[in-house]
Amino acid sequence: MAVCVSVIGKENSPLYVWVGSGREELHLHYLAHTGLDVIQEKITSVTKTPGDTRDLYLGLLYATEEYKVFGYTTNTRIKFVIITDAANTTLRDNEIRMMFRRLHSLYTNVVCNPFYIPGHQISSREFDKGVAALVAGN
Amino acid sequence: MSRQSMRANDPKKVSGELFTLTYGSLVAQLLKDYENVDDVNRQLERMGYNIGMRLIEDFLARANPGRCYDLRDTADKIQQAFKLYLGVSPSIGSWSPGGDEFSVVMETNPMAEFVELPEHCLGLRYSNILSGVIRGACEMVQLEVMAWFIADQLKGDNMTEIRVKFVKRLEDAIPAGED
Amino acid sequence: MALEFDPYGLPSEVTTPPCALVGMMGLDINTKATHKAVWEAFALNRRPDRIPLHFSLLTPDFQLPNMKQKRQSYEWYIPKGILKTNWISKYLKHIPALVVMFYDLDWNDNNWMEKKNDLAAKVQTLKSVVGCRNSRVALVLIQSGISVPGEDTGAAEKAATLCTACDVPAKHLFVLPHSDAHLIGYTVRLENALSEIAWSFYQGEAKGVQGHRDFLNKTNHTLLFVRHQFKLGFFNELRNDAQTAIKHYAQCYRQLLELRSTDTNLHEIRIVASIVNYKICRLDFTLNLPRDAIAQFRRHIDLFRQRTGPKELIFEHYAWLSKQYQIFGDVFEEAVRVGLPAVQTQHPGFYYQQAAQYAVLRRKTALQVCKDVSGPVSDLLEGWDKLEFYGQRPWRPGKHSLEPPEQHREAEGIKEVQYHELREVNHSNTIIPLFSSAISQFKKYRCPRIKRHLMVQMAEEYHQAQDSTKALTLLSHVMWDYRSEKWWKLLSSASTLALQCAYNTASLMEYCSVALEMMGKKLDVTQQHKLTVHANLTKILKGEPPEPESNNTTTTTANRGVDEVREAWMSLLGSHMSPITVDMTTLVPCLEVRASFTQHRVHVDQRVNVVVKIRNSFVSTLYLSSVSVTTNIHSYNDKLIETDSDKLILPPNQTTDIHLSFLPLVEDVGKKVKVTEVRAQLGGSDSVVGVVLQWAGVGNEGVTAHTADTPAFLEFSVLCQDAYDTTVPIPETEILPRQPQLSIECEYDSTSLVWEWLPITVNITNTEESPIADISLNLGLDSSSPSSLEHTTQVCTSSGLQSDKLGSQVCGFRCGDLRMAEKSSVTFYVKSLTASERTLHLKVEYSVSLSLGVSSVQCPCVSEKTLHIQARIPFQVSVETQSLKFEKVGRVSGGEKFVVVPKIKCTSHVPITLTHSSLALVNEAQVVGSDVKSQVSGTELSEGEVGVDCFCVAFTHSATSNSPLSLGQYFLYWKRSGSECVAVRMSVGLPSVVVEHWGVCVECEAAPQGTVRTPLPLTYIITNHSTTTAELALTMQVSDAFMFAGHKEVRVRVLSGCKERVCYTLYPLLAGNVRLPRLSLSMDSQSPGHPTSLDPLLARILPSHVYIMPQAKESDTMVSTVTNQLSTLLVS
Amino acid sequence: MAEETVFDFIHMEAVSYVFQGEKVSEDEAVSKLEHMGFATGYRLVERLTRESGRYKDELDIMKYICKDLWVTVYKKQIDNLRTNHQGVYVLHDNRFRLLTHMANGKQYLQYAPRYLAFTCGLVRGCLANLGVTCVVTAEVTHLPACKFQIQVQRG
Amino acid sequence: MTGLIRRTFVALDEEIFKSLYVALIRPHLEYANQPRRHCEMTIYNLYLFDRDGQLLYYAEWTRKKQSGMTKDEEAKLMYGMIFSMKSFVTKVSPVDLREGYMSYATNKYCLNLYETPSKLKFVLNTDTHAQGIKELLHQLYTQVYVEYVVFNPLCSLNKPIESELFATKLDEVVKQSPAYASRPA
Amino acid sequence: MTINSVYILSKSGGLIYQHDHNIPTLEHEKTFSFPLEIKLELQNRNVVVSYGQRDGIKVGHQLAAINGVKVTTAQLEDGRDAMQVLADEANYPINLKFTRPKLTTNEKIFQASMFYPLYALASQFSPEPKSSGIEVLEADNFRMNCLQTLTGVKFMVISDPKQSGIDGLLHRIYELYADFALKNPFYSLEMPIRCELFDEHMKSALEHSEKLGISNV
Repeated sequence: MAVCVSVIGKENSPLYVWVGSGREELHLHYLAHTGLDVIQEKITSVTKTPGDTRDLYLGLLYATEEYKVFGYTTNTRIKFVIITDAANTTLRDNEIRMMFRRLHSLYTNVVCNPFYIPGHQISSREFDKGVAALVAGN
Repeated sequence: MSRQSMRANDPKKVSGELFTLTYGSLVAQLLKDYENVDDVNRQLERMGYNIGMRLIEDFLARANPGRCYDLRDTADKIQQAFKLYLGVSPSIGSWSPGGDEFSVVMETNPMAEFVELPEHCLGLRYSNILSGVIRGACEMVQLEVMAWFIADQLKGDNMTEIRVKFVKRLEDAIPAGED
Repeated sequence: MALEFDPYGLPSEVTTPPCALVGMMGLDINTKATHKAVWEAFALNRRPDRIPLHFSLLTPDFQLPNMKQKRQSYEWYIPKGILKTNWISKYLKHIPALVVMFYDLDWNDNNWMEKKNDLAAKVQTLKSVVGCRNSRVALVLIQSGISVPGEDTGAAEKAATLCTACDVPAKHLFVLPHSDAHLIGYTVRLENALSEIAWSFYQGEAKGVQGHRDFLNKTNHTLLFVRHQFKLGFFNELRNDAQTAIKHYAQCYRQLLELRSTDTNLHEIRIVASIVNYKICRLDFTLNLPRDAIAQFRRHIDLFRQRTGPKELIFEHYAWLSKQYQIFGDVFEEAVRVGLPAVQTQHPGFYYQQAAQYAVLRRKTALQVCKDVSGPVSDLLEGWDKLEFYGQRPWRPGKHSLEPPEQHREAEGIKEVQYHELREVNHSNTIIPLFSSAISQFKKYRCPRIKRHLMVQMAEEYHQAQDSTKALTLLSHVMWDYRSEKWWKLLSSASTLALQCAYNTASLMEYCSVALEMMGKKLDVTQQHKLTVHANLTKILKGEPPEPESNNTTTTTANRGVDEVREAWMSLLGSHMSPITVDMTTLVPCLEVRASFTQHRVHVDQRVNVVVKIRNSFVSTLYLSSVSVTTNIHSYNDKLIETDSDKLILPPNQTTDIHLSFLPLVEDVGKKVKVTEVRAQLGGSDSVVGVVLQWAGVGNEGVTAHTADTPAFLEFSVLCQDAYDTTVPIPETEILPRQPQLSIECEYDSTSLVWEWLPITVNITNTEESPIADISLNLGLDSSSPSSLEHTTQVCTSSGLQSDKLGSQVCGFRCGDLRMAEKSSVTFYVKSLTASERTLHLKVEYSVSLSLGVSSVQCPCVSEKTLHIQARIPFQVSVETQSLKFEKVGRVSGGEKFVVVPKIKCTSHVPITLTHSSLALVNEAQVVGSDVKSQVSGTELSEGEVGVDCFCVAFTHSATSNSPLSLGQYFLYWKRSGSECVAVRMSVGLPSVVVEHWGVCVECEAAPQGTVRTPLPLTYIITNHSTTTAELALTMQVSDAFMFAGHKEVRVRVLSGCKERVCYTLYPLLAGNVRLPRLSLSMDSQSPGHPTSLDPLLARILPSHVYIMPQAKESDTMVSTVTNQLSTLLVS
Repeated sequence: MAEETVFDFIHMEAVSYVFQGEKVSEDEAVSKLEHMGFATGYRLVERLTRESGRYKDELDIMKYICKDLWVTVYKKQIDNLRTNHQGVYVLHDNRFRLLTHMANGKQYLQYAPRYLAFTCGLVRGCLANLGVTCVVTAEVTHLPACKFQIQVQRG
Repeated sequence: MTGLIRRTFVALDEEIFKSLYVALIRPHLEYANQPRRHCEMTIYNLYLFDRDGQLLYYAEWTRKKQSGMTKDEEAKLMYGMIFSMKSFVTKVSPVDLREGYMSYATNKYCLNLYETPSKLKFVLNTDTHAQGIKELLHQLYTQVYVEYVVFNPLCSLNKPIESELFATKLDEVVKQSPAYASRPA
Repeated sequence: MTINSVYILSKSGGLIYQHDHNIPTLEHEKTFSFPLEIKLELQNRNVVVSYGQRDGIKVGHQLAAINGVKVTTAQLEDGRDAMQVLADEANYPINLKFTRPKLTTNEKIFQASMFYPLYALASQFSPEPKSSGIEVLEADNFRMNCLQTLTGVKFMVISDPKQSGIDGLLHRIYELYADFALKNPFYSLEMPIRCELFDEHMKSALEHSEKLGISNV
């Protein structure tokens, strides 16, 4: 499934970045980070155009020769970026969407932990587990 | 996913969450106010006791369960109350041979649904308020009991278990001047 | 040679936009101005809106490239390559589609005949030249006279004859009148006509090519299929028919793909492919079909990405790919430049980026495969740049075979290529520009982050290219952004590179800042690395050069540098330079600092404490040799410094507090002291090189606020463990005046009486530990009180009581010094002129000498108090005028006596004493009688009580009559009972009365009382004040209470200024207060028969009753005398 | 429904907790409550807005607060929302749940603020997490009616 | 009857006559005048005691006669009475008895005692015909006490109830109840 | 329909007659193992269930027998102390017999005297002027009707709450009292009534009204 899953905070700082083992970690960090450019563009453009295109799922942000970068934003200005292999054509758009939704509820649970300080890096066993399951596709 | 599918999270659940989160904030505040975790546990128990004293009235009014003269009834009522107020049905079990002690066992503890204890307060009995509630509520119906946690998922146990022990039956207050 | 020639790029002829070639003859632009003008009209400034034509000036003796003879059959013809390198330029430069013959010839030219023939001859020769290529020929007559054909028939048929003479179709003959006015207009029209002709030529050529197709067969001529399609495409481009062109190019591309490709011919194929692809994409863009273009390009890449070619030349593959992207980027960008809209997700930037990445890959692979190449072996690469066919190998030109003809030579060739790649190619020169153009694109399309990523890569490239300085500047920008967005991972990698650069460039400051950052907990760098960095830092502080940064990627190049770098460090550190300053505020360093005052305000006699919290997030202890705080008030800065190295040991992962303090100066009272910066000297006392860390700004955190894990919302700070993260520093403190040690009591009645002098006694006791000096008191209206009060309030001290001009303030009333515990008291007096509340402000200033530490300063202190006074009216005075009979009167007659009765109603809350009262009358009136005494003096009135005063007054006769006349003033002197201060005078205006003039006046003399049946004398005295004699008729009415003796009715004459007495003896019959027989007087006036009655006057002034006592048994003792004197009645 | 019972009681205890002991200052206690509310709201809204689409603008968010949030938390909608379009919103709740049990009129008026602080925080927290920083104050003149004023801080 | 006595007994001394009189006549007299019930349906007053016998709340509506002591004394005494009444009942009850509700009636009124398991005691005095008082009291407990005392943080459970809202709600419920106003048919 | 018992209280509140007509005896036997699952405690010298109810055994029941040996006032017949026996694990499993305690004569007298002030208070608390004392006392599983004569004698009948015709019965009893106690010259007031005739008539009256539930007086 995904090779990189990242949660990015209100101020665009990374709260959580998971990178598949054996992947070029730094590069994927860069991709996740650069994905923000497109996300921001999309968010701002949507707020301009009144309409029903208010889906939290932002779809494909951009693709390089080897990766596809997908984006999602919450109403609370949190952004999720999921990166998959460009080669991986089996993934349907809807599956990506579902991954994001799962990720979102995982994140929500983290926020609901009374000991978690919003905006800080996420260090949570539950979340780790959740993401692991998510990327394993089960 | 947008507007129309706002089959907004089932309200029952939410107000449960509201309670859970409020409780979380409260505990956080307590941890700040008392540096000592044991004090926090104590304070939580005390609060629970106060709640219990009021909650029982609500319970009686809702469920109209009648009096109970036997610890087993009491246990059932507690079970009933958990269902009513926390939306979980705990199992009652591990009775003492004397039938004066039992456990309330929850597979999942809604109060601690999202909680993960940070290292610096592993000594915290997060849901200790529950034991207080049980004690307070029972006392209001002439039942002096002790209640305490013996297992907690937050501590890595695979379920959450509260132990309740019967102490004694409380009698009516003798009116002033008559003995 | 290799520099300008790029074996993987596109040859220039391919990229030059093709347009029809038109040759021009017969123009002598050097001598003939008109010709020059014509030429320029055509050739120069060809704007895009003009038809794409290319003009070339032909000399009379020009030749066409002679063409090879047409072969009859292609059977045995085996093409040696796909595309000939010379073909394109042949049609671009050498073979004109049309040659235009210019000739000066007017219709009415005198020697028309000769010229016609001359021209015909020229045309003949020309035709002979171009005939073989069947380029078209056209005639243009340059005419001076403006003559429209048809206007004179002669012209028409002349033209006809001319055509026949030169044997050119009539529609190839043109006339160009060069009346320079409309020259351009003519030329434009003319070139339209010409272009048609030119294009028809290319059409012809195309037909020709198609003609060949029938002879071709699939077995041998696959290459030709490709070639022909290309030609067709190209011709159509020339005749400006893009759609058809694309069709053919596409066909061409397809057929190219059908060719069997092997490692041997792959290169040729892909080069041709790139040419065709270029053509297609470019045309797509010009036809505004960007999608097609992109799709084509994608397909192109997908098709060739796998065809890597021989592995020893793998870098060529990447070189080629990189080129493809670059080319497409260029085409794309060109399209954008001419107005194609691009979006954030689809713009040239991406292609440049990819190009750059392949370029990098190219170098990488090159370095791998070319590791063991020896020097140049042979000259096999000779003529690489001028081969007959595109993309062929210089060592086997004209060989398009699936297998290399000679294995050995092949190998040699490859070696050569490798050698060339390694030695001759400067990769950075290709990579860096690619990055920079990518960067500018991403910048343009709002992708700051992608841009930053590229900048990092670019920096890496610069670093490779030994240009660490450039790299460093690039990085510094990027790092700032990564910090503020807290992408530590990215920051870490950037820092690692930056550190290398800093090392290579021996730039101390950067080195330190990066090092400090890498030592911090945020950057994700291995423990080991952090330690080495720290070690290097300590070396530097000791004056030794740091170790070179390990894991330098390009070892080869780096090693070369190492020694010089080391040298640089040596010299840098050797020269004892001034300490360098590292600005920590922009970093995420291992040391975080927060300087804070302990209080928001401090009294001038207390110490001001500053706590500097320093958190060390490095894994081991760090040492500072000094920490100092700078404030906006410089005089304190030298005190705010800590140099005790024992206090400056910073254990790992702990916050160390450093306490500094100073004594504020008296003159700074009221000022605010702000922390402006914190400086710390790095390293223990033994350090040689001075590295000063500097934090500036509020809270002294700047960006380091990011590193402090302060929650975004303070509400969550309850969850924070490290207090450092949640404590909010106090950046400034206010210096307040010293707290006065003085006890002040004020004794006064908070309700004062209007007009009175209210005494306020201020008791001051010195409760200081030392004597106090020059005490001065200010008492006055509170500044906030309304201005109206200022005029109605007077304040003074005992001395000022008498003075008449007093303000609402007493300022700087000095009362000397006080020894310890000594008391003193001052009394102020406040007069309120209106009944309203007043707020007074008492301010006691003094100075006390304090011994602060060693010195002792005179410290001014102020202590203040506010007092409230409610003033109330002490009494109300109402004045009445009454007749002697104490009846209220508004009119009196001259000389008549009447009384003035002031009533004083006390409204004061305390008893008041009226000390004295008097009248100040107007001249016309005076008090009757000599020693006139106030009736109220000495009287004490309490609230609600009324005092009545009384004066007997009469007007002089001279007083002007019949108009209300004000009597004057009533003065009342009063004070609080028992207060010893002087009485206050109050004046009240007296009412005004109307004075009548009767001329006469009547008085009555009678005993105050009579006795029944005892005669009682009664006399009326009539006085005449008038100047004339008064004739009066007097009547005495009978009364049943009396019998009386005397005139019942009589006329009296009274001379001016004389009196007349009229006497009666009454004999009372009844006892009691009995009505007297009524007297009535009337005076004859000037007009006889109209007497004026005096009765109203009499009624007022004469007694109407008398008291008659019953007969006394024994002679009655009590006799009272009539007194004119009246006594004050007390009414309570 | 029993879930909110437990909330009511925990809220009750929270209030009495912050006010326990004699030397507590009203402000301090109230702000503690307010902060608890903030934290709660901040986390809660993360859940509640999970299913809903992205909000168009500030007003959109306010409507959300008045409808969905209020219903889920207080079992009824806000009765009236007013704004001056300069960032001030006034929410009227004629029967504010936490006050309905207390009084109908002026009795206990002086204590009312204690039982509104948490909610103020809650609302502020929600908004903060939705990207609207603001000050929320509550005003009661006649229980159980209550007026919340939201003052958005711009820039 | 008196005649009969005379006739039967010839010689009568005081003693005997008295005893005879007591035995024979008085019963008839007493029998003759049975007290008669008056009919008017109403609710007089209510006492609410907490588990410690403290009077939490007192309300009265149509009470006509006061006991002539202070409220405290009255409350104390009342609690004392219901306390001993309870023990009396438990004792004399012939069978095991379910706690929670009991009542007594005099010829004038009826006292109803409702006791929650938490030992709150509602004492309601009604006329002797009032119906459904147990239900009414249960309602007072669940819909008034629990709603407006238990859920009012400002009411502490072991102090007399000051909440006006409680008072008004209680009044409403009582007045709405048929037992309050309705007249017997 | 059941009428349980009749009490007659003299003017001064003394119990002058009591007759238990029909008191159901509730007895439950159960064999327990150690430790005992129900809480027992001593209430005025009886072993009484204070908490925990098992098949019929209810709080308030008295320990009547251990293993068939009768227990009175916490003493077994063989003199052993009941509590000790129960405390000793060795005696388990153990068979216990519990009964609902019946009132002893003394208790009856005591209760009677206890009713007296209640009766008085009832009229004192009356919200209406000149109220009688308690006439009917009703708990949810029995009823007590009380008739007081002008002379202050009280007749009380305890019966099933559904039992009707109690008023009639009371008057019948009053008649009986008048006829058989008062008319008996040898009966003096305030004294317990001992008189077969009275007893017989009483019994028949009770049975009678029990039978047809309504009184025909």
